[in-house]
Amino acid sequence: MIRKETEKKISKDQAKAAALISAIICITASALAFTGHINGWLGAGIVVVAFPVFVLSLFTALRESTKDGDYPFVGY
Amino acid sequence: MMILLYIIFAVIVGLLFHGIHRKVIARIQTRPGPPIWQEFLHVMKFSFKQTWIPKTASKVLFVAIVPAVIAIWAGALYVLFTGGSLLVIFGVYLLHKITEHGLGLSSGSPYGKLGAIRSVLSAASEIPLIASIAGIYFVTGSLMISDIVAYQADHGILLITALPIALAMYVIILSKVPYSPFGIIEAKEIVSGNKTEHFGAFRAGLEVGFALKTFVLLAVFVTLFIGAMPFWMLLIASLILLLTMSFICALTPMLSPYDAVTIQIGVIIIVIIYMAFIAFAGGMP
Amino acid sequence: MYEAMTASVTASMPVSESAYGFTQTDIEGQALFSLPFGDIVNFLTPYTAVLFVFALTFTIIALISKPERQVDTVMGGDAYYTKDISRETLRFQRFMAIACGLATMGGIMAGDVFNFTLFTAFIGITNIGIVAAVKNKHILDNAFEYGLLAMIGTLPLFVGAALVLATTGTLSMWILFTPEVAVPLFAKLLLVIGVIAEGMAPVFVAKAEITRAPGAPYILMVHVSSLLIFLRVIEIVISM
Amino acid sequence: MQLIIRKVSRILQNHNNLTAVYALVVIIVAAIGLISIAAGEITFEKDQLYPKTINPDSPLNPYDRGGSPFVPADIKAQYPGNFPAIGYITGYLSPFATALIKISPYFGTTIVAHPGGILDEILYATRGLDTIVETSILFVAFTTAMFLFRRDEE
Repeated sequence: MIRKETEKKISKDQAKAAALISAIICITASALAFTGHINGWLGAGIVVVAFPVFVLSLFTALRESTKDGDYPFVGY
Repeated sequence: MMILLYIIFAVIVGLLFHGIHRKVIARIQTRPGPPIWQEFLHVMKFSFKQTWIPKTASKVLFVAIVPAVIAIWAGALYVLFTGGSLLVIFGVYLLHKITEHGLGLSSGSPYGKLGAIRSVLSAASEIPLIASIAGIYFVTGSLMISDIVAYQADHGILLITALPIALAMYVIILSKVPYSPFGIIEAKEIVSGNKTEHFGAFRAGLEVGFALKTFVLLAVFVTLFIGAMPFWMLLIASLILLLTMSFICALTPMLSPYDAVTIQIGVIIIVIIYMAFIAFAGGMP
Repeated sequence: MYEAMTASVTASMPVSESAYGFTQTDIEGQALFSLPFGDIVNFLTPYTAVLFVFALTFTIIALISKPERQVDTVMGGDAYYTKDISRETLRFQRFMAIACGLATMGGIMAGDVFNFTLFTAFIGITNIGIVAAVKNKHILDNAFEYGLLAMIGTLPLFVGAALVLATTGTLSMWILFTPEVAVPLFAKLLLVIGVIAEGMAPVFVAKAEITRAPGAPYILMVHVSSLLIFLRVIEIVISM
Repeated sequence: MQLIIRKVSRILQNHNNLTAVYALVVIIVAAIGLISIAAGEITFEKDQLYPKTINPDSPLNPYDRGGSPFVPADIKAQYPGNFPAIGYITGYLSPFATALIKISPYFGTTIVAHPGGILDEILYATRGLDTIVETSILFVAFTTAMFLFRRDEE
């Protein structure tokens, strides 16, 4: 596919912030559910929604570079 | 229960299972095969790569489908460990089908489209699924996983007493394992099928979701048909189940799309005959 | 007298959940929530709540997502071109997809067998609407077969609901789900095959071909609605 | 074995056979139904929720519901608790209408002005949501027909 040059990109900092926030939400919700402050299913619901956000934003934050010309795995 | 820890643990184990699966297949085919942590490397590799959305894609759908995959299986994991309703887990199995369609359709790529079309075709596998759920309800009188586990403690394990239902469930899970003979949606002639255009962080996210899926499906089978057991036993039993599937995957060619559907319909007929038989024989032996 | 009547209307409106038959079943656990529309009392259990959230999510995606542009390669060359959907078709498909999503949510929440069959027929009609907007002979051929099937399917569907009423005397799932009421197997089978025809083809052949149509978020609603309504009818049939 | 599978899948993959395959399924189910009627498993329940008396002499048969104007009708309901004034035109109000009644003394003037308002009048027959869904089905079907018709004109 052709890359759209004018695409707005999520910066690494934004991705890092999103990963951090969703991680905190996940940990808080599961801890609260574990200690019985909120219902188990409510905690699970929050984790189920926040965990995918955490995974995706973490992986987006991990990416090597936002610039072109860096293909670390081309060739073997 | 620390739901988050369970999810992370399940992701790690699921990725490891995928790696073991590949290794076993390779050894059966007398290839050296990748190391068993290969799938971790895959996830890392994909997350280090550049990520963007294809210009032709339906953007919201393209992105939203990836968290949907992870979310539904994380929810299924929670339901499994709290002994909730079996119907929810297999609802999730069918919702996974929708995400498969969405993955393929969203990009506009012809390969993805072909994968999605095959995914719609292979939705016939939900018919043996429903037959086996109805069969389990027929035998145990409940669909709550905790009740089914309690039933097995009293009446012996279902793997022996209700073998055809277990067989149907086995085919269902087999059709979702990588390299399966029923895995028509990711056959090599259509590149990676519906995953073709999801690269970079999206693909890494998908791998995480699929790892969860493998873990949940194997654990569901073990819990349903063998019963309650300590956690480490559950892991070992899942691994053994996976190894039997690895043998099948290594030794069978991929079926042509419609033949896969026909075989799955054949399985449902076996289950229906079995259920009619026990209905006429007056309950369980 | 009229004042007394309106006063009684306003006073006794909130009906407590215990007014209805079941609160806990062996199949899907505790009923979470009920919404009375007269005799039709809609409800959500954990199971249907999951389905409802999923249907809602995909309806919202259909609402805000733009369709993809399907890529066609030209055989024998390097060229490829993308298909665009015209504005009118897009608006119509989006309208139908959202109607389909609403019908799905209604079907998931339905607490009454006849109401459920109505929503299922609604889904069948919207599905045909989504596909009918596409200009492609192959897809329209399949949509035609699919439409025929949906029309045939309404017969077993409504006969099933009628049989449930005739053999049990009621249509409310709150009563049908209690163990005292026995629904004949025939009525259940009719409901299931009716939904199979409305929502999805027996072996998916027409539906798989329909998937070739452009407009991913809307085509996806066809699958979302049919699979969710199938999940719902399975729950109804097992519970009855 | 393999040949049988091939043969079956060749039939299943042709979309022109779709209605035939489905008709076969319907026939099988109908056969099960006939057997279960013969076996006496399907019996008519005498205690119907919505009883109906048919007067064959009435010119309105079978739609003759009986009753006389300006008198509360004799209506049966599954959940009489939902119908504080059953038999009257305002026998049942939708949840939205109930909420409006509580905040406004002028609800009567808006009774046809919001979706559900006019249907509240129909709802004395206890199954109003069905009416809404039925009209929506018709509406959607007409929309499809209209769209296709107008596209042909282009």
